[in-house]
Amino acid sequence: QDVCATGKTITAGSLTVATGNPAYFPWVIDNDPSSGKGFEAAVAYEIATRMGFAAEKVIWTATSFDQAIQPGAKEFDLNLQQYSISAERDQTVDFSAPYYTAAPAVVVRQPVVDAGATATASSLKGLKWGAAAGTTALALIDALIGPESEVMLYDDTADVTEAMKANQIDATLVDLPTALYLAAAVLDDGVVLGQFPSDATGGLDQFGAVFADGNPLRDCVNEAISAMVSDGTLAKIETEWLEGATGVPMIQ
Amino acid sequence: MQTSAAKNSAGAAIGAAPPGKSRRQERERRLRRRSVIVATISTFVVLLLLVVLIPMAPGWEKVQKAFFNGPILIKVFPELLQAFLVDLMIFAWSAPIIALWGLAIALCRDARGPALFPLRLFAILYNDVFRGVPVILVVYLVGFGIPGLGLPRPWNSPYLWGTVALVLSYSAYVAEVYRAGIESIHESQRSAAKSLGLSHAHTMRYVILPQAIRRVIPANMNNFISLQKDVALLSFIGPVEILRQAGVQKSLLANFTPYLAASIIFLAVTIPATRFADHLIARQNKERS
Amino acid sequence: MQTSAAKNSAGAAIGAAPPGKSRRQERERRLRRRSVIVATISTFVVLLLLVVLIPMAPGWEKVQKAFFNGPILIKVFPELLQAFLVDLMIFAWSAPIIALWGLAIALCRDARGPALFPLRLFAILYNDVFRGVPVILVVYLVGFGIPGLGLPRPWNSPYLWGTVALVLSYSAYVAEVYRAGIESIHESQRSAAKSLGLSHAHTMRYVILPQAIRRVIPANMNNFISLQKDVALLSFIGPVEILRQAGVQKSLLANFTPYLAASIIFLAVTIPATRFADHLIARQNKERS
Amino acid sequence: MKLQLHGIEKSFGALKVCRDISLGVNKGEMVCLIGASGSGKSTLLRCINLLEPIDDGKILLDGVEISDPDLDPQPIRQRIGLVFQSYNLFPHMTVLDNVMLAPRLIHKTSQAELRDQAEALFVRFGLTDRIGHFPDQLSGGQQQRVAIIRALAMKPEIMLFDEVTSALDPELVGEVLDVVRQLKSEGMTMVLATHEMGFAREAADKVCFLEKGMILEEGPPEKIFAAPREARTQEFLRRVL
Amino acid sequence: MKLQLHGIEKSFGALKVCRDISLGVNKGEMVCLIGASGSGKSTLLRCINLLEPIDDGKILLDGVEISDPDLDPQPIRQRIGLVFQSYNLFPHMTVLDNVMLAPRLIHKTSQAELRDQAEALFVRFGLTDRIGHFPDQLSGGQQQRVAIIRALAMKPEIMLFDEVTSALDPELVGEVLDVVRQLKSEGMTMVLATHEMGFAREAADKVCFLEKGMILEEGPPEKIFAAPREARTQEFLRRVL
Ligand SMILES: Nc1ncnc2c1ncn2[C@@H]1O[C@H](COP(=O)(O)OP(=O)(O)OP(=O)(O)O)[C@@H](O)[C@H]1O
Ligand SMILES: Nc1ncnc2c1ncn2[C@@H]1O[C@H](COP(=O)(O)OP(=O)(O)OP(=O)(O)O)[C@@H](O)[C@H]1O
Ligand SMILES: [Mg+2]
Ligand SMILES: [Mg+2]
Repeated sequence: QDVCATGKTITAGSLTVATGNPAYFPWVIDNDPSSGKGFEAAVAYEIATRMGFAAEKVIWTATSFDQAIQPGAKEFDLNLQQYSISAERDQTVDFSAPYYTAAPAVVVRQPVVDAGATATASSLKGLKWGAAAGTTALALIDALIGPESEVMLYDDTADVTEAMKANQIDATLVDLPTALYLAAAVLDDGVVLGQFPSDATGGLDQFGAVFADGNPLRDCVNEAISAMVSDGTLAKIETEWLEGATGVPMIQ
Repeated sequence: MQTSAAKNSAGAAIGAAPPGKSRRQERERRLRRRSVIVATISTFVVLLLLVVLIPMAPGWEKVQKAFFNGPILIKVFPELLQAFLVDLMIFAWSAPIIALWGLAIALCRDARGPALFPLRLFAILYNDVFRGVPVILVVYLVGFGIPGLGLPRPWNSPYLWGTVALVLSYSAYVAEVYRAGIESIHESQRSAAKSLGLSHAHTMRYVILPQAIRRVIPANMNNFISLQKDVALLSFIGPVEILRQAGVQKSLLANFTPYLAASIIFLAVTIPATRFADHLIARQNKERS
Repeated sequence: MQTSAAKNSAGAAIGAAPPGKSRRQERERRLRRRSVIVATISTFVVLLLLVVLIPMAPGWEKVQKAFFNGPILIKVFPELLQAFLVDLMIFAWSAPIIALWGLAIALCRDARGPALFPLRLFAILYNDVFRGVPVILVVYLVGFGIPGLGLPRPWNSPYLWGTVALVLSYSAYVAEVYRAGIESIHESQRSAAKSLGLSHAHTMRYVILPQAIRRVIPANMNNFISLQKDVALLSFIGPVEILRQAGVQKSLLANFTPYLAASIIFLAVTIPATRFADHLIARQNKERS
Repeated sequence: MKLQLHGIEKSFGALKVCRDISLGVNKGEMVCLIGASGSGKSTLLRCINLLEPIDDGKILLDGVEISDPDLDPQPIRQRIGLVFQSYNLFPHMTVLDNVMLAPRLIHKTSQAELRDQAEALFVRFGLTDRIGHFPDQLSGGQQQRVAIIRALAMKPEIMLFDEVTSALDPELVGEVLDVVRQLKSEGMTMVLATHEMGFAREAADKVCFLEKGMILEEGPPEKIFAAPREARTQEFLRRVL
Repeated sequence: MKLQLHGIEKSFGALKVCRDISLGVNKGEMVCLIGASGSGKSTLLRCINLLEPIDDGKILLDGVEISDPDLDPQPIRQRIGLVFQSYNLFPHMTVLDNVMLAPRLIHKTSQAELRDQAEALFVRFGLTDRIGHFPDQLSGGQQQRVAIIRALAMKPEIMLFDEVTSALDPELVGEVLDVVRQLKSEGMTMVLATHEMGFAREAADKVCFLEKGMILEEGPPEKIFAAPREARTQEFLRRVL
């Protein structure tokens, strides 16, 4: 075991990694992170290996989205759940260096497209929007789109898609890989209408692992991530698990 | 029982209280003064201890910053108040529907004659099911499930189906309260109406229901106070009412003061309402004994 | 009032019923048979209509697939049952704490003497606050907020603080029920105890409380049935109990049947409990009148 | 004969409350039922009013059987007035509405006419000034008089009284008994269950002593009170007089 | 003199219920309070037992003032027995526990001795076979006798009875009055509020007629019942006798 992580984990000798409950494709395949399949699962094992934890020393746990960003002591060492890094959150919890940069993308259902929705700012304004509360999506929707009607808020992405299926909302804003997954697998007739350029988001599109505030383990993880970036491992994992974003139009 | 007429005349015959204070009155004034002093002092001491001791506890500053953050309170209050209007609106249209539908269920439950047995059965099942399932589960099932079947807008609104969920759950409770009211009317009232030759329907309409409904007003008030609080559960299916708004603010500010602010807003409505209901119940209990 | 002793002796003196059926009995048998037939037929017809007509509605298949999906039901049931054990566990340790703490609050509320005024004030404020704020808000505030202050493990467990939240909310309701029970004991019982020279504490302990607690058992049962359902609210702060488990399954399967399964599990517990409470209440009302 | 009972039987579960009760009441006659608590007086009156179905036997009113279980009891009950020990006024209505409720719902006469008839009854029994009050604003004796007026408003052919003075303070008993006396002088047929032995002795045409659901002894009051035949009757009278 | 009342005043809000009541009761004497409902009989008894604080006046027991508001009323109440119209037994305890509760909590005597004393009382008043029953398994008369035993178990020096027979069926009145007679013959000092004029006339040493909170007339029963002085007394007696 690497000296860096020694004595800094909540269970000595093991690394406790949290993910969503449930954890979604393509971040984790089949809600089973211990298989190492899925982008975040693979990243987690790679980080663990680099910090000197054997695969069987990685303990998985599930937390809700809100739960992980509460202040206070944590039940996990690090939490990978597509958390966007933001200055406000950084006051309560600590973030690792970003392990992925995602463009925000708009997901709708086919009937909305049939009704004339297009990937233009003016068309998007008129749609009925929904998002998961407690994510950065609401801020992004307000900043990037400025919808005309009230934004509906839900506990998590599952409830957002449920509301889309119920036709209660037209569109939601999520990171591109999630968008592709929702459109392909969760919604019968989902369409990724468009994506925003990463530079338009004010830096709200970078995912980092979450730590309890002041957790010294962060530096070890950051070390591992920067090593993964520099030797191209991260890019390799990305191409293995995340689809290319080709064909999704840019929204101006 | 003493009639009020007799009481009044007795009071009038006696006239005003005697001039000067009796020994008892003197002593009572003394006692009262003393107890006011003791109560004030002891309350003051306890409060002082709280105010002095609590901030000395380790971590108090952290607690204060996270829960009792003045600037945040002031900042979020107007928005939360705005969101609370959504709660009030939903309550305003749900409550009368629940009152009527609950009464209908209660009457079904009381339906006589074998041909109406399915009605009775329905009412029994209805009450069992909707009193047995947590409101939040009904909200999810009805609020997401039914619109998910492909209803066109605006018929799939979460406001609509959230309301339906509340109505389904709460009318079961209200129906039980009505039924308890109907059963609490003494059999002798039915006997008296029957002995005059009134039909079952007339007895219900003119003799039993007017008394029963009046009698269960306090119990029903408690149901409606609960309803006012459970309106917040609709936030789980989309409407940005006060609970959701507080949650959003909490996430944004990473601070629990918005929840505290929401609690304060709820208390401003529920405390007077609960107090009033308690008062009605106490009066009723007194009358009964 | 007729004493049971007298009733028994009258009954015994009269002996067995006469042999053969009286005219009335004959007719009643006829009537009963007819109403059973009518009830059976009408129920049957209604059920038949439901079974035949509902599936003919457009979208029925969709509804069936989304809500009443047999294979999914069978698949998720064991996991949900497993998760329900968490609910039962939380309930099992919360309920006795609530019962005791609620009684303590009720007694504070009843404390006499000016020096105890702060205690009385505390009980009043406590009840007002925790009856006024939605349980879910208390769960969020206490369950997320307090651990968020930086308590070390295991003192930040959501089970611990979720339980505290439930205890805070429900003990206020339970305390009010106890208080109503104490007040429902007729003043004459206090008079009788006082006239024998008993002190206030003795009167409470030996005369009032034993009667009051027994009398409010049904009302308290209703509180505990609500508690059993509100345990599900702890899912919002982490514990994977039945509601969260159903939500997870719903997300994974994109189907509402897990919620239905959860409802069925709740009903299996709450219907018998509610029925029993209703039965106790009905018996009590009968005794009272 | 106005009212005839033939072999009335009535049980509550295993408890037999009326046992082979036969009794005739002539027009304008007043019959008093006396007996210990639980002897079945109230139950018998409720059976006559069809509030309780009888198990066996027959009840005839003007020679027509009214106890036939296939008959609709409503119109029959309208012909028989019943006044209860506990008044049983409807507390949510004024005294006048109490009296007018049943006539208004059942008789198709005009509102004004019904009101006149009701007011006439209030005048007759000296309660004119209480007409707009609610029952709990009246004394017990006044409430009981209103209950009698309410029964009379349906123009019954026979009146049944079930211990109408038992719930009253001793001082108020007289005013209610005066009403009963007045009805008797007007020729009303009446059956009374009562504990007021003095009144029974003075006013009744016939007294029946009930014991465990049976009429143990009946006859004119002079005979029953002066020379009771049965040992049980003697014992009862010794205790209560 | 055992008990002395001097100018007792008592109001409930604006309603004055006792007005300048003075009364003396000698040892072994039995005083009956009569008067219409609401005349203040119960309130006066409750005042003597210190259940209601008096507004003015003095109550002396064996010449010592017990109405001093600074005294602890508990030990004084133990010396005065009070029996209520509605028995007020504790329904959740057996009859024996009802009787033994107060002695057990207050007297420091041994458990066995207290039980013997209680059982002796049950024997004395013929209730031995009911000792393990609950109050609602007893008839009204039996319950009232238990209530009297419960008061006697505290070995009071004076007994107050508040219409102890009013809630009883006429047939059960006798057995309770017999108990009171027995107590009198044993020399107990007693004050009774009662509607049983026959009993008052026969057994009382002194009768007080209360009217609107005042003692309007008092004297030996022969005088009060045979030749009442006041018009109001005459009227009351005419009505209830
Ligand atoms: N609805 C009922 N169900 C069961 N038992 C009943 C019912 N009504 C009356 N009884 C019983 O029938 C018996 C006769 O009661 P009833 O009221 O007729 O007596 P009563 O002579 O009127 O007595 P009282 O003088 O107390 O009014 C009693 O033992 C009573 O308990
Ligand atoms: N606690 C109380 N608060 C207010 N008024 C009261 C209270 N107790 C009694 N009263 C009133 O005081 C008056 C006298 O009541 P009290 O019970 O002493 O009369 P009483 O002579 O015992 O009558 P009864 O024969 O009906 O028992 C009544 O008008 C009654 O309403
Ligand atoms: Mg009766
Ligand atoms: Mg009294």
